[in-house]
Order: sequence, then C-alpha cells, then structure tokens
Amino acid sequence: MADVVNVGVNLEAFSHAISGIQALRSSVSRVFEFLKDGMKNRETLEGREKQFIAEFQDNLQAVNRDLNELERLSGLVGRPSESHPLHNSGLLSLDPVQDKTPLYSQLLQAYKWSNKLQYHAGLASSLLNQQSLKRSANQMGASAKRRPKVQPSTLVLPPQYVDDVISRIGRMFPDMTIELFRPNGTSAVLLVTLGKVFKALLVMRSLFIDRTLVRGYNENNYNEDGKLDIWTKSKYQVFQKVTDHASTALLHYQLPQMPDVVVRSFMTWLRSYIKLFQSPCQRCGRFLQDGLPPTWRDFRTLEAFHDTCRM
Amino acid sequence: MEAPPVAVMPVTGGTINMMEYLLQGSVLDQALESLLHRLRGLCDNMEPETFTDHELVYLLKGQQGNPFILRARRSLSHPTSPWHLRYLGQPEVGDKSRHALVRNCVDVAASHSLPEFLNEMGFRMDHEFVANGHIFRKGAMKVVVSKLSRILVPGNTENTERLSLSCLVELSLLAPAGQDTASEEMRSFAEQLKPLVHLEKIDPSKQRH
Amino acid sequence: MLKEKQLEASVESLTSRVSHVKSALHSFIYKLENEYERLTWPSVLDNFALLSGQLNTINKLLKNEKMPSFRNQVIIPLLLSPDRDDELAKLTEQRVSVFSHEIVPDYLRTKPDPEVEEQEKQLSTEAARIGPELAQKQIQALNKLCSNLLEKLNNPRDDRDTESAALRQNKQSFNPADTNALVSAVAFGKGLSKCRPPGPVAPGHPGQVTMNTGTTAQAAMGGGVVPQQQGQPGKIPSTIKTNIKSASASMHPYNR
Amino acid sequence: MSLMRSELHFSNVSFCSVCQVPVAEGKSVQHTVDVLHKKLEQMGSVKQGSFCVDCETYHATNVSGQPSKLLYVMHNSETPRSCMALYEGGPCIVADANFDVLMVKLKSHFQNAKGHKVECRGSRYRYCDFLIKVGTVTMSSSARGISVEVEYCPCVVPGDCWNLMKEFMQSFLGPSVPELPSVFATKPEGLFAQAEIVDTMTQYLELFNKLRKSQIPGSNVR
Repeated sequence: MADVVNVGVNLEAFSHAISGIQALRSSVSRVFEFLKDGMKNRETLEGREKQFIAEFQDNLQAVNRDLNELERLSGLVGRPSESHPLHNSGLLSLDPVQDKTPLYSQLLQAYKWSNKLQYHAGLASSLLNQQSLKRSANQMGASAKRRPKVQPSTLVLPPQYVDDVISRIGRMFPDMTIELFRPNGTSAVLLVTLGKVFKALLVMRSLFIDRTLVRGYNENNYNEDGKLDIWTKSKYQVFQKVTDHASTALLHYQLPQMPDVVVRSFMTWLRSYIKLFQSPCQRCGRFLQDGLPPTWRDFRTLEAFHDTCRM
Repeated sequence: MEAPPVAVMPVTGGTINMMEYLLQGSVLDQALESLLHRLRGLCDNMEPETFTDHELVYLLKGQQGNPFILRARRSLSHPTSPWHLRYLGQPEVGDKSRHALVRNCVDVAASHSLPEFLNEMGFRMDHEFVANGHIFRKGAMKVVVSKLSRILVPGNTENTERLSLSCLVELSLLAPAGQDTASEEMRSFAEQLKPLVHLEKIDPSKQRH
Repeated sequence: MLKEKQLEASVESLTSRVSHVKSALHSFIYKLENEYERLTWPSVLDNFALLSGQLNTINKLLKNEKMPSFRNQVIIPLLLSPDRDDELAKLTEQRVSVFSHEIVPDYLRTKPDPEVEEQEKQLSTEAARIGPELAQKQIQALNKLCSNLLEKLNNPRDDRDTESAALRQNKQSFNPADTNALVSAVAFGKGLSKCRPPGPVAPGHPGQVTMNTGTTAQAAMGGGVVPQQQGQPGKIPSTIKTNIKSASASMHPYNR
Repeated sequence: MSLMRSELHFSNVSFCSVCQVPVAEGKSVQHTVDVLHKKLEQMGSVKQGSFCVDCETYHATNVSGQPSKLLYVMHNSETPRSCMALYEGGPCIVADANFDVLMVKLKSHFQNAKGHKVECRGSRYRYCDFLIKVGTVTMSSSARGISVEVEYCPCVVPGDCWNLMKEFMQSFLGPSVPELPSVFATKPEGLFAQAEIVDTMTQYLELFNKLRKSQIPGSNVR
C-alpha cells in the first residue's frame, strides 16, 4: 500500500501526461480533419496546392511536438508498478470496487499458499536427501542428471524378466506358493499363499512391491466378479496387524538398484510367519497379548515378538 | 466363522411337500439339433447349459418289503459341486384331467461323503448311469435333453456305452403341492414342441410289464 | 342443418376475430405513420403483443375440435363478371372491385399453387417426350421385375413347406419305443447293468432278491416279480432330476 | 445335477475346540454360566447374539435283533441352512436343510428317539479374533451341563494354534483346560489337516453323549 503514496508524489506528472495525451489526440485529429476537408478554393491551382501543403506540414509538426512532449512527460511519471511486490497485478489493489471482484485478496491468498508449498517442498526434499542410504532416496542423492536414467531401468523391466525372478523366488521357498496375475497391463499382482496360515497379495510395479495386503487362509481373495480384490482388508485383527507390519517391511527393504534382492529379502521375511500361531513371543514368552499372537517379526533375526514387546 | 449374530434358528428347516410335475418324451439323434434349435428359441434367453452327471440309485430294504429309493447324483464336469440327493415319491393317481405326472420330491444337496454315508445307513447301490446333455429353462419350467449311457465297469464313468439312439427329453417343474396351473403351463409348452417331440405323462409303473 | 348452423357460427366468430386483428393493425399502422415522434418502444412492443395474442386466439379457434374443418369446404364461384361491383368494393374496402376471371383463380384458389403447377408441367412434358413404344417397354420391364421378385419370395416358402412336409411324412423325429426304454431306464434302471460296487452287500441279505428288480425283462437276474407289482411302482420315480433349488447357488446352504 | 455350481465351503472352517465345564460345587448351572460370562466380559469380550446346537437321534428299524448304530442329525445356528448327519466314529455328511424333510420320509426306516433330543443354547462372545460360545446343554428340558466352544477364526489348522488356544482358554477357564479334542488326534492327516464344520459337530456329539451317560448330579443341578 506504500505504492499509493508513491503514486501521489507523481500525481502532477500524471496530470501533465494526461493533458499531453489530450493535446496529441487533438493535433492528430486536426491532421485528419484537414485532410478530409481537402484543398480550399484559391485563385490559382498552384497557390491552392502550396497553401494546402504548408498547412499540412504545420499540422504534422504540431503532432510531432505534442508527441515529444508526451514522451518527456512519460519519463517523469516513471513506472510505479515496478516497485509493487506483485508487479502489475498489484494494480488490482487499486480497484475501488473490491467487494464485487475480490480478485486481489484471492490472488494474495494463492500467492501465500504457493510460497508455503515451495517452502515445505524444499524442506521435504532436503530431509529426503539426508536419508540417501535408504529407499529410493539415494537416487535423489545422486546427481539430478543420473536420476532419470536409473528409474526407467528398474521401473521398466520386461514382464518376462519379472516372471523369471518371481518363479525363481517361488522355487526357493517350498512352503510358499506364488501365483502371478496381471489384471491390468504389465503390472503384476502376486498372490502368495503361506502354508495354511495366510494369503498375501503383493501389488507390484515392475519389481518394486507397491502395496501388500494379508488375509486369512480361509478368506476370499476375489471379488464377486471373479477379479482379484486388492482393497478389502482382512476381517481378522491378526492379519490386519500383519498387513501393517508387512507394509513397514516394504519400506525397510529397499535397494533400488537390485529390486530382485529386495523381493527376495521381503519374501524371506514374510516366510517367517509360517509359525505365526505356533511361536511364542521371544520377549514375554507368551502366545497371546490382547488376544493377538506375536505379529511382529524382526527384520534381521526374524524372531517373533508381540507388537508391544519389540524394542 | 463370522456368522452374523442370529436369533436361534428353528431346529428343522427345509421345504415340505414340494411336488415335481413331469412330462417325458424322447428325440432321435438325427432330430436333436432341430430340437435344441427350437428350445433355444422358446426358452429363456440364457446361455444353453450343458451337463455331464453320474447318477447312482440306492435302495434301502425295509421290513414291509418296499425298498426305499434314493438317487444320488454328482456332476462329472464340476467335481467340486455338492452331490445331489433326491427322493421321489409315488406318482399321484386320481386326477386324470391333470396333464402332467405329479409326485412328491425332496432335493438335498450333500457333501462328497454321501456314498459312504448312504452305505452306513443301509442303502445299497442298485444301478448307475451317466447322463449328459443340455438344460433349458423357461420361467420355473426346466427342459432337460440328455443322452443316457450305461456304465460298463462299475464306478468307472469313463467307460460307458450309449443306451439308445434317442435322447431323453424331460419337462419338469417344482412347485408346492396344489399348484395345478403349473401342469397347464407345461402342457402348452409341450404343445409347441410338437411334432419334433411328443412330451407325455408317462407313468413308469405302466412300463414295467 | 345443424352442421350448417355450426359452420355459419364458426365463420362468423372467425371473421370477428380477423376484424379485431385488422383494427389492431389499423391503429398500429396509424400510430406508426402519424405519431412516430411520440411513439415509445414499449408501446410498440405492446402493439406487437396485442397482435400476437389475437393471432394466437385465431390459431386456437382453428384447432378447436368443434370448429368444422374448413379444408373440406368448397367455394364455387357462381357468377363472374368483368363489370365493376360496388358492393364488393365496399365489402373489401376497395381492394377488390371486380369479380372477374382474372382474379378469381388467385383469390379462390381454383388454380394449383405455382410450384405444383410447375411440377405438373414438367411431368406432362416428360410424358410427351417419351414415345408410346418406349413407355410400353418400360411398363413391361417393370412388370417383369415385379413378377420375378414375387416368384423369389414365394419359392423358398414352397421349399420350406416341402421340406417340413417331408420331415413330417418320411422321418419321425422320435421313436415311442425309445421313449419307453429311456423312461424305464431312469425310473428303475431297466437296461442298465446291475452291478454293485464290491463290498458292502452281504450275500443272502433278506430281500436282496426282490430288491433287484421287478421287470420281467430282468427276471433272469432278480426273479422277484410279484412283490413289486403293487408296491414298487409308487416308490419308483423316473426321470433325471435337475433341481431348480440347488441351481440357485446364491442361497446355497454351504455358502457360509 | 450340473446345476449345482456352488463350491463346497465345508473346509473353510477355522479351528474350534469344544469342552465341558464342570459345574462348581454347590452351585447351579446358571450360576456357573453367569460366572463365565462375567469373566469373559472382564477380559473385554463383546457379546454377539446367541447360538444353538441341537442333535436328534435316530435308530434304524429294519435290522431286528442286533442293536443298530445310532444316526445323529445335528444343526448349528452358525450354519443355519445346513444339517449335519453323523454316525459316531463313522461317516458323516453335511447337507442342506432338506435333509430333515428326507428323514421324515424315511420314518418307516429310521425312528426318531424323541427323548434323546439334546440342545445346547447360549451366548456368543467375541474377543479379538476369538469366538467364545458358552452354552447350557439340556436334555428333555433338564439342564445337564455347560459347554464352552472356543474358535480361533484366523487359523484353519488345529495343530498350528492349539498352544495358543490353550493359553487363551486358561485365561478364563483356569488351569483345568482340556486336552486337544480327540477328533483331531484321530485324523489320518494328523493335527495339520484343515478343520471342518463336522469336527466341531463331532465334539459336540461326544460332549452330549458323555453328558447323557453321566447321572444327573443330584442337587448340583436344578
């Protein structure tokens, strides 16, 4: 709003400039008026022409003069809008009918939000860069130029390769059966049946596991229309808990350059649930705590703990 | 399991006194295609269903001398489907004006242990056969066109032999007792299948001589 | 009589409406010509609204059920004369002063519309252009086409008729003997091998013999004929069973 | 007929253990049941409706002389449209409710022993993934004993969760926890076969037969 004062200072220059414009306009219209009227009746044709040209030149010179004057004045007026933080849009604040079109206040609001967003994004990016050893962040830690190269190579793997990796992993664990589906395009969905304990759905993106959902062995994994149901969570609390832990494990096991190792480590970890109902908690020695068996498996030792008994 | 908390259910269930209305006939193999074609046009617009079933007929000898007959059927094309146990009563005599054979009927779906269980109850298998063919439906009515085959080696449903060069055609309807409008409906439907097939009210007891 | 009266009345009401329109137009035109300096736009609109309302009323009147169909009325000019008719001129406000041959076809529509006239003219010139021989030829060609088409439509029906007739006469689509055989096979296993799975049947089990069968055809195997004759038929069902109830898997008991 | 397209779901039953709870000395059946209810509620279980298991006994009429094996037809409100028929130690089937109608048709061959009808009614409780059913067993309108059924819904294999189940039962039944039901021990596949609805019914049947044989314990039961 300091701008208003600024404008006030130059007010005189403004009024001069406006009258300069008016003068210019009148002189220009005089030129055309004169041209429209044509030559006046004079005694001789020659005199007639001479008179006409002289008057035309006078008129043009007047236009020229007025133009110069205006240019000079415009230099005096300067560009007050430049000093405004929102540049020309700041002029919107001068709109006297603010109630009708609250453009300016909305604009300010949007500006504030976008500033905030930029600020938070910056913070998040710096935080993520610090965790460069975990998850995909180490791609970001690498130079920005390399990043787009790394991503396609691991995200766009031929389905054949994915099939191979999965079937190799499937052979590694005899008590686990892995069924592979591709319900939509090339992304695979794995249905892992672990003994008679549970069935886990793994939604893959290339060889990255995007999402996991664990359901009971006797629960239905298909919709009414026969498609894989990847959304409905298990009705049993124990498997809801295991789903949570499996999602945690997905975040833990990350090695973007070697996605197959990640899948294998995750599967090894998942396999430790084969004794979900059989092994007591390694800390308290009991089977049940709040009605739930030890649902947590240590990422390294694969030992069983109750959710609240782990460190 | 997660059955909803129910108010305690009545102890016995089931639908008492269901009647089967039945008309029978046969069609020669040569005319089978025309019959199927006509049925596709006449019946409800659905995908024609085919089936292959194995039927075992069990008898239980009572003290009075009249064996009690139960028919156990299983689908060979859907081995995981439940078995189907059926009791069929004596055809109702009396009303000659009725157009269809009417008899009591109890249908039970049962688990796969049915044969052993029937044996334990004292039932003995009398005969068995394989039926395969097509099912059509029109409203509550059902048309079954089936080829019958006898089983050459007991229990081996792979090794069979056609019983005749005709297919059995049956038009049946299940309704609670006393719904005689059903037979009227069946008669008019049977009328539309003439002259390809003559569906009639055949009392099997008259066939025995 | 009644009809005539009705017609008269409706014509009368129609003329009165039309005269209303006319007077409204009159005054409007007068205003436009003489008072155009004082005339305001809203009042012009008012005039238009009045006119449109009146025209609407006329339309409604014409669409009314009770209104006799004017289309079916014929006007015949009874007397034409080249002389000036003052009465007519007065009636038509000096628009038509002579009821002559020149104007009657236009006013009373005794002549077709110009477009229709044009079409008719074209057709007659076309007809004149084609000679009678050519015309004859074209007629023949058309007749031939039509008869061909008729034949084509009729023939397949003949084919079909003969086909089904042949089927009816020559080939039976079913065989009553087979029907009986099949029905008794499903009813009591006639013609089916009477084998039992090895094992549970105790030899000499009471009633075993009679249980076997009651058919004379099977007498060699079982022999017990008499007991069944009365009792068995009742218990003996026939037919393949298909079960509507179990078909509706949705309410199947095992779907927990 | 081939129209029976539904898959059987008998096998999708989780592991159940049924046991008898002795009536406390000098207390009525109802009192003992109330004590159990209170214990369950203290643990944080939620009552979820009621349940009923019944058992009809039939004996064959045609075999004269030697005593025939008894045929039991049972219902469970958990599977309201099914009907379980079993011979003690012998084969069993799961059928739909029309089986009862069939038994009516068979009445000339199988007679219903009216006085032998056993019923077990009570309340269902849910605690986490456990389902607990405390029932009173009645025979000819006299209460004979108390049954407790514990089901661990997520687990289908008895051998997997028996220890876990035992720990749970100890938490409200005290140290007098029963052994693993014999029905599982006698299976050819052993403890790791999948549990079936029939296993549950067999346990109830064993319990009923045990109670039937035992004398009414005098003043303990009213």
